[in-house]
Amino acid sequence: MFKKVLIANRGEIALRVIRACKELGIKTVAIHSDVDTQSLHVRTADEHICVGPADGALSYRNIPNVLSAAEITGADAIHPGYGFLAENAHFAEVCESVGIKFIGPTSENIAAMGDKAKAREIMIRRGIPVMPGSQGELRNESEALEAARKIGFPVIIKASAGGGGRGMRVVNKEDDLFRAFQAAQAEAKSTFGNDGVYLERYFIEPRHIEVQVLADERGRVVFLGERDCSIQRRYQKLVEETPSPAVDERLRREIGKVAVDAVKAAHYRNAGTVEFLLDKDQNFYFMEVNARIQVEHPVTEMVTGIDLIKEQIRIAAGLPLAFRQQDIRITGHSFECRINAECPDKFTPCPGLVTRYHQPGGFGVRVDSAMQLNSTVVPHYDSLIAKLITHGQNREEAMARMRRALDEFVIEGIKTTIPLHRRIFNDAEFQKGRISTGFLERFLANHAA
Amino acid sequence: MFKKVLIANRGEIALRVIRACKELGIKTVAIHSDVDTQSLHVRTADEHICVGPADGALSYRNIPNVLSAAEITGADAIHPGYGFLAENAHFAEVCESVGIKFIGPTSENIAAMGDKAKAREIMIRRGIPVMPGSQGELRNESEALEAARKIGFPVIIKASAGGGGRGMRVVNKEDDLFRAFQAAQAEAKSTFGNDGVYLERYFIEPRHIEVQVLADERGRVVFLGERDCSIQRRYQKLVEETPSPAVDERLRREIGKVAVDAVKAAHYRNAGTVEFLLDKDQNFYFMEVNARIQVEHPVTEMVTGIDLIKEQIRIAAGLPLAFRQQDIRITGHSFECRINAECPDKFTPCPGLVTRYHQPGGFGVRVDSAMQLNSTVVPHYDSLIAKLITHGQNREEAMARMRRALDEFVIEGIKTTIPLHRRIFNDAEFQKGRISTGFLERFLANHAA
Amino acid sequence: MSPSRKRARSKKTRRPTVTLPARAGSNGLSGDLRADIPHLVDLLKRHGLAELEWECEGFRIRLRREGSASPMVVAMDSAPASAEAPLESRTAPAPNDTSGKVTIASPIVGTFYRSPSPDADAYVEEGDLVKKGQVLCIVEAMKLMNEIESEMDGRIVKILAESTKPVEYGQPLFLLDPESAG
Amino acid sequence: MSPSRKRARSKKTRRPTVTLPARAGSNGLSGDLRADIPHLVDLLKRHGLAELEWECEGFRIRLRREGSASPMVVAMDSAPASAEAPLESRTAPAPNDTSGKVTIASPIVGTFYRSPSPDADAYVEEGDLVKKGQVLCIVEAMKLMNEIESEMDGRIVKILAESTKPVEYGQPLFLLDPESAG
Repeated sequence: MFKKVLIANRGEIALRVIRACKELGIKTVAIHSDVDTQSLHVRTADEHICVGPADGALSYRNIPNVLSAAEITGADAIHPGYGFLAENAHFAEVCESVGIKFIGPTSENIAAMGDKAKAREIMIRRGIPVMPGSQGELRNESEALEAARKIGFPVIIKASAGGGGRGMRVVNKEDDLFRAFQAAQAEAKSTFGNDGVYLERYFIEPRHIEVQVLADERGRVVFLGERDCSIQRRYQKLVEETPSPAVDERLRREIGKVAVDAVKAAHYRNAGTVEFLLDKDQNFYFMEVNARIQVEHPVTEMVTGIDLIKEQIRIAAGLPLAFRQQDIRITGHSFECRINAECPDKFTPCPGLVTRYHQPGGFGVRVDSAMQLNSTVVPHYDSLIAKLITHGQNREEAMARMRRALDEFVIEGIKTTIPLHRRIFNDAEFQKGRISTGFLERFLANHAA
Repeated sequence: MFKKVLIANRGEIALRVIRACKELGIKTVAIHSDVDTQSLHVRTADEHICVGPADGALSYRNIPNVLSAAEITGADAIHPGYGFLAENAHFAEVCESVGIKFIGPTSENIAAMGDKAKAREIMIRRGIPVMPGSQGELRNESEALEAARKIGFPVIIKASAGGGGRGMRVVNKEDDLFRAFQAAQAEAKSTFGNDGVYLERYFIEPRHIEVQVLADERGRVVFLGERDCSIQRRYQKLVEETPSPAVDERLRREIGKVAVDAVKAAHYRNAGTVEFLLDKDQNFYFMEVNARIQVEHPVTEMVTGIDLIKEQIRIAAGLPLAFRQQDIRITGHSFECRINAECPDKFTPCPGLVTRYHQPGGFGVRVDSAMQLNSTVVPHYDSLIAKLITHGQNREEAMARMRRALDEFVIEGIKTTIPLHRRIFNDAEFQKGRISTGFLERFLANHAA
Repeated sequence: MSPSRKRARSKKTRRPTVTLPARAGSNGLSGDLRADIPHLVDLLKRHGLAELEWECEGFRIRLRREGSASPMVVAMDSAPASAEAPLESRTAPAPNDTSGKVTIASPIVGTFYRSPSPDADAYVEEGDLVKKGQVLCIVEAMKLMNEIESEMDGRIVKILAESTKPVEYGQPLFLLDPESAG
Repeated sequence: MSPSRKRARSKKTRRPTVTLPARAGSNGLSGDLRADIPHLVDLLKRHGLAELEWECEGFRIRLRREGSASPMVVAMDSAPASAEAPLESRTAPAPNDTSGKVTIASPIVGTFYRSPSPDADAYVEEGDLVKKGQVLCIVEAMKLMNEIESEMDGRIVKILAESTKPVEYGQPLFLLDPESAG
């Protein structure tokens, strides 16, 4: 086992990793920028090293300084958390080359999974269902028609250079395809200066379902159930839960088997997440593999009892998985609310000094946060300041617990997303589990009206 | 289900009950004395009523004021917590007579279990093993000899009016009995003015094992595993855990069956705890039934996932138990540390203003506390200010978690038992599970030396 | 319970509380600050300070001594609204002008009645002169009518609770001016 | 990485930090009001002050003594005495007397060396005059020797880090007096 782990991150995930290390009896080194000197992750670690100024590119992402910090403190492994250097294949490679263990997938894994086209190819070769779409850009209307027929309507035409809904056209039937193709092409050209468009199957109200996997260095792979992360705003997850209200035992086994297959196809190591899109007819399509521990990993921990960070560390230390697929039991239901330092209506970041702070407690409530009284939320980094996680015997209990825990959470001095979470958890559709990736935008529009 | 519950208590247990009510959608009424106006339980409840001055006898134990508070707020049930009116049979009876449901056992249950001789008799009739002892007081040496021979040596002679070790004599063999009897009698007379003594079997290094039971109003009874509460100082529990390191699956079933039997013999209702003494040879003896929810109930919740306060409320509302014995599954291991506002060496209460406060968090950590920054620990009540509870996949993980959570807990301005807990959790014997009711006194003596 | 017991209970629970202006001012203090006052006074005296002012999260306290010989004056500013809210009396906030006046608070929890029965006259009206021992109202608790008597002579300046409404322990019922005892 | 890149890095990361007296100074207060009161009273008495007012994150305390002839009022900066304490350098605390002097801090994380090799002389000694651009030390990081140069002329007043020991980003290495540039 490692003697000393350097945590190349900050905030709640740095504290999360330090806690796991402490419980494993491993010494910890925190790194920090010069605005994070007083941060809880710095105070909680055994040692701490300032690695640069506020700008993350010059501190938390500064590979020479982070590696020097590991060297001068004698750390034998680095946990990257999520974000910053977590999915930087070059960093993982440099760690490997200087003999410091990178706690995560191999640099090859990161590189392969980071290249979405390559990852998609690997999965197609393995026979894993991927998002149906055209093979690259469409040169003309007839290519579009051919692709659309193959995929099946409705389809969506997207600009290759696009984003934010520009250059997109949903097409429900063949008759509308040509006009939509031309319009999308023209809009793409005028907006992005590039008329390249491609085509995908259009899903109405899909769910974002992801499967947590663990793979040890001997290639043994298990999955730990799924997470439903459909509550998103502009691809930013806000609420996650497990099990998904849309996934029954049969589907869980099926999608889990595919996830394990995907991971094996990629020769993937350590913890990872296989993301799927689930349509209304229970068809699921591979989207991507997240080659890191994720923000929402705690909900899986709550229902399995398995500490995913400890498993990451054990796997990286070369230990085989201590359990088999049949040993993993899903008990109860869990939710996570991401509490961001943001105005809850407009989602503008709201840094500042925390003038009052009190965490909720009691049965089935977990708080992962590096906040404390008189903490300053600095504007340089992610606005996630706390994760509020609840567990209950069933979805109703976990939900009721979240409502009362949200009521108990006191954070003053800055604005947070807590009021929005309260509204979501009081929403009748949400309570029934009728959620999709379109839920939040519609919910916000309704509430604004 | 009840519409509104009055919580006839304060501190962490009042907050615990309010949380359960909130999750069940039941309105809450907090009562408080005039020094508890700013307490968290008062702020968290839907309504609050001042019922008297600081002295608990005039406020929290003031039956007319507490019942009037229920009346004027329209509460249809009262949860007594533990302490105060929780085991007051008269109060339970008055509640019943005015049509306010007392959430707990019946007044007859409380009366019967409160009379230790009566409870013992009920158990003996049912064939439940009780603490071997003389039948009442011993009139002379020959009665003492007869009783001691029947029970078997070693025995302990105790003063009927005694306490605190005065008038006690441990006797290892027959030859020493007469002199010890006379000495104990003389000491009892001089100390308490009453020379009545009795005799019990003396156990070397026994464990305090208790079984949590739930009995619904239809008489269905289940048990939820045992708790090991051997870490005590002068009969005050300080650390509790479940499962007990001394209880294997066979013994668990056996002792559980006896506990269920005891509860059935007493026609007991609602939540209760059957306390046993477990000797080194795995023999167990009934001590008493605690007719209330107990301080240490959370460890049972952590390993079963069952919310005991909610079950109390459901049972009181006339609902049948929603699960059978075979549905109850013990998962992992849990510890509780009682954090008291006390000097950790001398155990003198340490009331005062809390000038810094930060709760530990993360996976497997639960805090039940009504403390917050700028809370004042008043000298009028119990010194228990927080319960720190951890859960892990096994004893080692739960213990490691407790160590790191104790390190994270920040309470300043008052002294607490946290430093003592740290030392206990670092003790090799404790870590091996080699504990008994004598552990703490010996531990303290060793550390003082 | 018998009527005789009722009377006994009524006697027993009849404990009108006199709230002095100094105590009324404690409305603006939280428990923690109150705990610190002795500490502050001690500091003032021990170090021979003339004045000590302390402000903390919405509270402000100023202790001032007039020379070494004159008695200590404790002046308290009424606190602004803060998270550490003062005791909320549910129906009647404490009046601001309490100088020299006395608050009669409920000694028990129950329902406040200004008259012995719905069609009877009120025991007292605002402006009435009352004598020590005179019944001012009834607080019903556990089906018992508890008569609350005045502890001193004076004039009822204000009735602070509403008839037929619940009152909690310590809730102000009447403001009485002993100076106007006539 | 090539030697030429090494030199470029050294240039690029050379950013000595100027530490102003205001930043280095600490008034010794913890921000914990209760703990600080005796300290404040002590200050008042020790310096024969008539009045002292301190405000910090919602706290404000004013102490005044009668009988002191001195009309002087000490105003304390409210900024530094907060939970957000100044940057803690791990091995070398900033010296007290820094007026007019400049701290040269490490621009990278690594190991500090005062000489180019174990048997070579140190680049500089305390008391030495140095020129802008002169190499003062090496910080080794990732097996690269990064030369740290002086940003200005002056005299090395103090060497703040120990040779062969690790230094973090921003850690003071030298105290330089530009006035003594000669």
